[in-house]
Amino acid sequence: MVARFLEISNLKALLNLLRQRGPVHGPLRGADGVVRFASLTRGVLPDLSASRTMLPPKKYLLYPRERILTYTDHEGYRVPAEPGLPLILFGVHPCDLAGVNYLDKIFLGDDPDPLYSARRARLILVGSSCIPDRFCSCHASPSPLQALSDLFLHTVDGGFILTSESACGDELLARMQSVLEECTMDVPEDTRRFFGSTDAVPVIAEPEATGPEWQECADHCLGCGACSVCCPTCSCFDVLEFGGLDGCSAERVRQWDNCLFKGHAQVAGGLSFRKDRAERFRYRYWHKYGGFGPLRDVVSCVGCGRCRVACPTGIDLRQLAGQLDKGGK
Amino acid sequence: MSNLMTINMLTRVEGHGSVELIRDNERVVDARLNMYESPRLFEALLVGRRFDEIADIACRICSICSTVHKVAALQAVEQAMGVTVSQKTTFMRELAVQGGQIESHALHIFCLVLPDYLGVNGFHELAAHAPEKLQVGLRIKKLGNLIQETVGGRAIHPFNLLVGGVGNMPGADQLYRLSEQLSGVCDDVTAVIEYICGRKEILPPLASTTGCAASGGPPLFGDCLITTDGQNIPASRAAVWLNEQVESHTNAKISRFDGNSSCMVGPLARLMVAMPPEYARYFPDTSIRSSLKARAVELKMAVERALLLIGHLRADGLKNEPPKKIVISKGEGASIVEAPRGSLLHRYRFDSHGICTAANIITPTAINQRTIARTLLELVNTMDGADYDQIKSAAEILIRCYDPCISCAVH
Amino acid sequence: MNSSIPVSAVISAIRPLAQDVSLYTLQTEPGNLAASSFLAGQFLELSLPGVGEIPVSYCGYPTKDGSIELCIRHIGHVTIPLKTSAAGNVVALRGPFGVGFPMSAYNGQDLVLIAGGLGMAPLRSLLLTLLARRKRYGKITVLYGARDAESLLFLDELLELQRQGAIALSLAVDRTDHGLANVPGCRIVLLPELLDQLAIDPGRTFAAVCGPPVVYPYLVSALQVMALPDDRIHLSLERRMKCGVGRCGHCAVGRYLCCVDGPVFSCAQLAGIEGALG
Amino acid sequence: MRKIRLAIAGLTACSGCQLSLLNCEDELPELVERFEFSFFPLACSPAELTGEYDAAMVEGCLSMPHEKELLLELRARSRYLIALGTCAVWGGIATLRNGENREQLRQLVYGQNPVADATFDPKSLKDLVQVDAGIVGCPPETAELLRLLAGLLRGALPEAIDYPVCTECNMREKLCLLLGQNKICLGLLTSGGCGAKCPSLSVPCEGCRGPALETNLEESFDVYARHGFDRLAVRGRLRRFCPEWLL
Ligand SMILES: Cc1cc2nc3c(=O)[nH]c(=O)nc-3n(C[C@H](O)[C@H](O)[C@H](O)COP(=O)(O)OP(=O)(O)OC[C@H]3O[C@@H](n4cnc5c(N)ncnc54)[C@H](O)[C@@H]3O)c2cc1C
Ligand code: SF4
Ligand code: SF4
Ligand code: SF4
Repeated sequence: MVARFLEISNLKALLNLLRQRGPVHGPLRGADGVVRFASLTRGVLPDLSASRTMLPPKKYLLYPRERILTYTDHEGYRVPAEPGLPLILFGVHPCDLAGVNYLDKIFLGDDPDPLYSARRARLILVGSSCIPDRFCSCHASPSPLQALSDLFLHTVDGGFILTSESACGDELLARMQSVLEECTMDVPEDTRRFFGSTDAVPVIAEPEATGPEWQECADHCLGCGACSVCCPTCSCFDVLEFGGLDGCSAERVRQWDNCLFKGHAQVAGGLSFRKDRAERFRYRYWHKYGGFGPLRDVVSCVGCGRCRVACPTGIDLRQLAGQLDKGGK
Repeated sequence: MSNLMTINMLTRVEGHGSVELIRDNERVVDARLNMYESPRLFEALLVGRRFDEIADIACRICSICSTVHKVAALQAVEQAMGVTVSQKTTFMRELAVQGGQIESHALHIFCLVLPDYLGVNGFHELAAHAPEKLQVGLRIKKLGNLIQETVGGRAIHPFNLLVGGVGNMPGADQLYRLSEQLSGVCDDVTAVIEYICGRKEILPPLASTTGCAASGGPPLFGDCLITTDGQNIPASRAAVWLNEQVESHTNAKISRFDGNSSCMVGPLARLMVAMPPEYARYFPDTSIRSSLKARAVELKMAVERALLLIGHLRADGLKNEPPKKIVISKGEGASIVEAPRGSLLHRYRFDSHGICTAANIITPTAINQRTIARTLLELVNTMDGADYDQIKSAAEILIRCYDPCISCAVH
Repeated sequence: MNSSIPVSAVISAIRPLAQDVSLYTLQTEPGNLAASSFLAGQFLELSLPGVGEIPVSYCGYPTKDGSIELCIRHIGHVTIPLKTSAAGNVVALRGPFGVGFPMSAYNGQDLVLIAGGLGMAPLRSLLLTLLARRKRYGKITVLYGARDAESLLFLDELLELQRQGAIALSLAVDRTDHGLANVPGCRIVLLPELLDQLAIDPGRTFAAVCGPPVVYPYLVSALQVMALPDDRIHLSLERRMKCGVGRCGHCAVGRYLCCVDGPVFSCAQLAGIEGALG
Repeated sequence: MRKIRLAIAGLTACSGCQLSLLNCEDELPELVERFEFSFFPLACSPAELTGEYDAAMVEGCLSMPHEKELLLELRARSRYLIALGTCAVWGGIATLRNGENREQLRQLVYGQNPVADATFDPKSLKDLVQVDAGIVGCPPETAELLRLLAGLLRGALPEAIDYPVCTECNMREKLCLLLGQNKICLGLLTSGGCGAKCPSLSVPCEGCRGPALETNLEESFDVYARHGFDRLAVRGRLRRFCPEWLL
């Protein structure tokens, strides 16, 4: 692992060098106080002290609503062209890196999703260390997911230690020699470089079929969808098809979905496999802490704390997990 | 022969209306415009609502005129609360109203009336018959909508216009694009005037009517009504002057003015009240058949005004500013804005909690009813020997000259 | 082929089977894998361009000429517009997806196929597969129930097979308006009651079940009463699906995903999963 | 391709849904090629009901006897009856004071004169006829309208939207006006599909698309209460577009 030191005053210069590779996006606080990943244009510095952005990096890989196929009578279904520009995402916290790792497991592999894989291939991830706040549970996550990045910034006094984590990272470091110094310090342990520490509590309770906890959560849930929209690993989607007015073309769109919505498990004729909200709530819990199908046993909650912050009624899945755990013992 | 001739379900006008012509032997002695649209009772719906809900509700009176309803309501509410809005807000509102003017006039000229001139039944046939004309019209219309969207958030029932200010200012890029596009249609709107003024008239000239329009503010705005016969009525007295009465054959109240006089509002009236010299030559005849010309002229004026306003807004800076704080107080306010079809009055009273206790809305089409009926009568009496279809067609064409908005009239 | 991109196919024939159910024959390129290499119980994603995409079970037997049989009920957003399509119209498909019936386990065994309503579609595919190598298997019994006699799909085919002695057949309907004269042996009973008259050797029998979710609990308990072990009961489940490849997140059953771990599951797999059987 | 025969009618309403169609300026020429605007009094003459229609698209609510007649007639003649906009689907703004004494309201406007006395409390279309599909919004989104029409070309109807405005607001990464600014935003309870049009410009959602497919009204009241709006205030707002909110 190559490590270099970046003086804080050189951050701007470093971003300029990065920009030679492509547009750089990072956390920015808007006038409304909301922190979002957004374009870091020349001279703009990212807000590296913010606890979390409103939406996670998934917005760059799976758009909230996007065209996944086009159709013409002539050509049949086609995947729309995806521009090949690289995008550098700067200042990504370890939990979010792990979130991307989870999405990779779903959308890459032997039979990759065309749009996701095209975007993922051009995404350069620059991680950064952070200090968890009271909503975070990254340090206690038993997830086997990894916080993989190309470069990683460890905040230290007076600047950052940059480590390269991939071949792409090596290349970037080489390019940025002019603003970096040899690193004499050790890479600090306590900068939460790695998501999921070893002292995590791996026991996640099996959700009992019934139980007051579920009903209580369900009673509070407004079904507003905020929790899954902001979740770095929620990737349920709905698919819609819209015909063109010409009668011979069409587009297929996928959009983020949420397992707490009534329609999520509803089939033709109105039959629903998860009619009441408590059932849906259990489903959400299962997905976060149990996993389905090929990703069974992969805890997908990366502990970023977003759903807790976003929920208008303060529902806390992590707390629920704790309660169930106690109940189970 | 029956003494009653009915034209059911008027087409290519907004809302539901019919006409009754009452004959005595060969002469038609009375013409009635029957606005059988169902009243939503807006003036009653508004009573009991908070001051900050009034404009959101009132704009639903009519979609084509929703922007002016919104602005008129906001101004009346603000007057009642004693708030003055910023220059920026005023520009935004004015721009939105001009956008509405462009949209409405383009819709009227190209989709609703041009078919009459070209002998077809509507835009659907225009598409085959005169596609280039329809295209031009739709492009201008779209631009009117784009203005309303940019300022108001959407083309119909704008939500970005609030009591005391605006929600979000448009971006510089949005305004730039707007002004580019507006500049792009300047030639088109000039050509529209030439085209419309060059058409052969379908209707005979009818007696001209006293015109009435708002005055005392920027174009389409004002604090009083003035008439071509020299009257000047301040907004606070306008309702009394307009003197709305209920008549049994129509669900829209009818302005009776004083006694039996009538007055016309709308594009032609506006030009008669204040004719820009460069357009005077188009109006040797100010009878109602010239109203289409007046709309064409106003279309151009609106485009020019919108460009100017965008310039002001850009010069003023587009930083968001919070709406003016409202100190709720008991009060009363009235406001007049020129809607595409003429003067529109909104008038409200609020109690000390800011709850509306009385609402009065007087719309241009309601004001025009007597004039419409009078000219209808005059028209059909010039048509000796005409059959039902001819009369029906001529009557519809005449009514379209007023571009009635029956939802507004009945509300 | 990327499983995300539907390939075009042409509807070559449409045969009405019952009210609102039709058999569609689709023609793809000869050798197309979606037509030639699937297992009974698997499904494909059928697209009606401009309208949408739905999961549909294979109803026929794999072919080399690229033809595919699907049995479709017209009930919703996609399937109703499909009703107005005609031979020659273009559709598109992706697949095959999911896990089919475990054919190798069936070697040398007796089979009881239990279908309710449209559940006949995948079971017909299974039946055709069994019949293609009839000698490998022992007794094949088909129990089939539907709303009324008019809704029994593929009745002629089934009666003919019964006549030939290839299968034993029992039929049940919920009600009848037109009598049951044309349907020899059909009774007005509930589907699970057909099991009452059946004798099986639980040690060498597999049951393959497909039907509306409501009947599953009854069928399964009836089979369990007959001492058939859970791992010898196979069920095809239906869930909302939007992708077919384990991504869209809609079709979970317990911790399985119906589209990749199923739709065919053994009862043993489903034991203890709340709501799995509807 | 055979043209799709349409009947487009307005009942008690502001014509906004019909105008939304005319606001599809870019698409109108193409629409004319695919659809026969057989009955569309707002924009096409003459206004005569003839033959059968592939679809009748009806704007507005019912509040007069003659509207009932027209609606029944359209239903009888059409394969699909589509409710256009919030008034048609839910009742809309005109229902604001349903349940109160209508005669008193009428007198407030018209005095003792017998004008318009045949009207009744406005109702949504489904109160009288079977409605095959609807699109909501006051006004509806033109994009949704165009999709509806494109669907009709293929015999398809739009799928119901199951998410609220909040979901879309969050997707657009906007500051929550209720939680963040204590504004009375109805996004929580309102059917999505508008792209959180209003909140995304910092204007609270007024609920113009009517209730979301599933809501948690009781809990929502609590949330509003925590941000300074009592039940009465919220109900007053909810009432604006849908009388059924108060059931
Ligand atoms: C593995 C599997 C095999 C199936 N095999 C057949 C078959 O052979 N023949 C047949 O007629 N039907 C079959 N179905 C059911 C068929 O998929 C639904 O009837 C169909 O999706 C209804 O779509 P719709 O758009 O017409 O209805 P809508 O009610 O409008 O459905 C809207 C959307 O919901 C989803 N959906 C609705 N119902 C179902 C459902 N039951 N299962 C999965 N997704 C659903 C679809 O994505 C659909 O596009 C099968 C379903 C599954 C899961
Ligand atoms: S199932 Fe629920 S928890 Fe899982 S990804 Fe989908 S929305 Fe998120
Ligand atoms: S602003 Fe409104 S729509 Fe957006 S999240 Fe908050 S309550 Fe929901
Ligand atoms: S945000 Fe609310 S009020 Fe605005 S368009 Fe959407 S549903 Fe209507």
